[in-house]
Amino acid sequence: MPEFEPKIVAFCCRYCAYTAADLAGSMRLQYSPNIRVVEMPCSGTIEHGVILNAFEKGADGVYIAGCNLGDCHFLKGNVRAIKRVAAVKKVLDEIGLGGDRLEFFHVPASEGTKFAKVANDMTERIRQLGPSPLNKSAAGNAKKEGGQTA
Amino acid sequence: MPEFEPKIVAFCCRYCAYTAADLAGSMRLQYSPNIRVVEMPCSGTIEHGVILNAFEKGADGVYIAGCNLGDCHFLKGNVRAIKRVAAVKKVLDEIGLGGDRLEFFHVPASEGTKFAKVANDMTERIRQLGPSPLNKSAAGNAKKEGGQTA
Amino acid sequence: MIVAQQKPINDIAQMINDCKKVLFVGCAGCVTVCLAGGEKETEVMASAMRIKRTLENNPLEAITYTCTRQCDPEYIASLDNVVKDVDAIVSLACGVGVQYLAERFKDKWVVPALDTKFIGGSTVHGVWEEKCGLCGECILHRTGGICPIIRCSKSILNGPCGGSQYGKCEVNKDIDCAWQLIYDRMKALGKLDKLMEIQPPKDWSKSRDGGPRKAIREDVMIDE
Amino acid sequence: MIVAQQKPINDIAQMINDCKKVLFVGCAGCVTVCLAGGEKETEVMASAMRIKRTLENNPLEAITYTCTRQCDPEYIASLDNVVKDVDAIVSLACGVGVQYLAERFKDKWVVPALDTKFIGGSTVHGVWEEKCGLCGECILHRTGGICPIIRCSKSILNGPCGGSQYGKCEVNKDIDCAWQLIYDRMKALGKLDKLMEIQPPKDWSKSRDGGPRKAIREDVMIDE
Repeated sequence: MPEFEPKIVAFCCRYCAYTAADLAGSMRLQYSPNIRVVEMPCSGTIEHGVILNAFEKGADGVYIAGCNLGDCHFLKGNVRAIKRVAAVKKVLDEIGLGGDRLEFFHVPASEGTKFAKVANDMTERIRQLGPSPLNKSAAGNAKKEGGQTA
Repeated sequence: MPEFEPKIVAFCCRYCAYTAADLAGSMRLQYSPNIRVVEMPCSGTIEHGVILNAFEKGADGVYIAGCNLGDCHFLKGNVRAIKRVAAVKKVLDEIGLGGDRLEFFHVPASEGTKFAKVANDMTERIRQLGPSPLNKSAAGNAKKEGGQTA
Repeated sequence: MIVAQQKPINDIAQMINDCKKVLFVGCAGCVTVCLAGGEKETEVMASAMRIKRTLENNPLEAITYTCTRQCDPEYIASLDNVVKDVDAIVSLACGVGVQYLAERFKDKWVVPALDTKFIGGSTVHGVWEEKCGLCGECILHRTGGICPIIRCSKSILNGPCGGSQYGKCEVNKDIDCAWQLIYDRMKALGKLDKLMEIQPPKDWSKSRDGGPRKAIREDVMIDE
Repeated sequence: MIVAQQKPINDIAQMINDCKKVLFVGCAGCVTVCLAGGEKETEVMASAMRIKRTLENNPLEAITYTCTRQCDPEYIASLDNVVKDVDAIVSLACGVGVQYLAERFKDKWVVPALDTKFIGGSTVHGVWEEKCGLCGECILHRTGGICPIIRCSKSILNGPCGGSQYGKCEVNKDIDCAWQLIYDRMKALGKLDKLMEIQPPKDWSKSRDGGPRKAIREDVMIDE
């Protein structure tokens, strides 16, 4: 049986993490192919419902990547994102999916290496946690759509 | 000093009183020239604020003329008008202008005579009551714009 | 919605008797729906007050403005330029709105035009009934969607009491016995067994017993 | 506005544990403004509930709808076609809305998702404070626009009491003493003399003491 390849959605602020992803590419850095990047105008635009929706649609893990504290282009968008992530983690714990499958990371635009490290770390964390229990019944399907094309 | 000629606004439902006014004309009936007729789509469209506004703008008396009970083109518009008139009469009493200066009349479309009688009766009533106390200070002006051109 | 009713017009008039220019502020929220303090009612009140004061040889300049809501700072901010030269502000909002105006316009005399009565809704046009007691811990899932806290005159949790006769409350024959309604509904739903669970005394500290209450949602607060 | 907060998600889950299809109904009124039961919160709750039930091998079909207001019959009428095959309705409105749904859909199990707490407004985004006690006879014109009925923990009419220290209430250091606020404001307005009038006992029969309340406006009633 092949190793489990988690499917991870990464919501990335265009002013930092998304730019860092470009930089990681220019730097020819290798990183986990399990993540799907969604460009956001600011990490602060993430909403509780969007995160839950990603899990409902098959994500094994989700993370939001935003600017360092004090660096937000919209002043406090990243602060808001951190608070929302904390609230959704609590919901995920309560409903039994587990808050560990969700995280917030600071990834400045200039740190291609940090972008790659975060992608690898989160992939490793979710691999340890195993497939989302929501995907277990439909494991075949989940695999088919899985990580390699990310 | 000439006799006081009251200025009276008559809000008339087009399905009854307004038509009755036409009929009164065809019948060559004479009636008080003190009233100014405002055509309404239904007596039920009258609003508290419009009545008070008429008094603020110089009316010595106001009446609303609608269909007989059960004959309203919109089923209960006249019932609503009657209730609103009662409410505004109470306000007029409370603020010292006097609810007597406001009335509701049933004037069916076929009764040109009743239209004329209501106009005459209301004019007589307001003449007895005297000018609206709001017009006293500006009695000259009120006269100048007064009844004859109605 | 919050249901309020206008105070007698002479009571309001007395509050602003020595003012020459007064701003009447309506609210487009709950009190518009319950016909007590919306745009129309605000215009009517200003008009009535002007007439009254003219008749008393004490003319009043009455201006009006209706806010989207008076219970949010951003909606009363638009009054900043309107209030400058008024001697008083009459709020046609619920008690919350009056206090928001008083807090923002600290140098103005702010008075209420309404009596705020209860939260509920309309049954027929022109009639509103109290439906929720703001007890802080809703039990409607135990009582078939009928609240005994506010709709039972005694607020009892294990009813009905001995004052329930022919479905009516002993307090007033116009009041349905809430526990009769609860029983009937639970029976119709086949859930009478749920009523056999005795409810322990309610924790009133979640209601008003611990002083004025706050609600906090840290995950949406903007400042740390 | 009416301020409410969500019940713990597991408490709501338990109310609908044996239901296969559930309608979650949001309200676009007060509870949208206080972020407890608007369209977004309704979607989040439905989503969380579906996930939870899938994990428990007891899948739930959760559908959503958000009414303009749940406290008016005309706005819940649009649910008539939506409720037909659901086993339960979860209302994310205040207690009023829950009861309107229960009354209209008599054969459905209707449960509350929120605890309805108080009427008030926000001070900063994410924080709401109680401001009005719905006492039925507003006295804000006597107290400088600050309500002692709900903002003084003792609801006293001639304050402050001996528990007021450094402007704070003895109940909790986070609670401002309402009477200190009243005194400061009346002083700033030059109206301290008004506070010298002793207020007699309040007529609580206009509050909740006579059972559930009604408000009637005969001049706007449609039927005689």
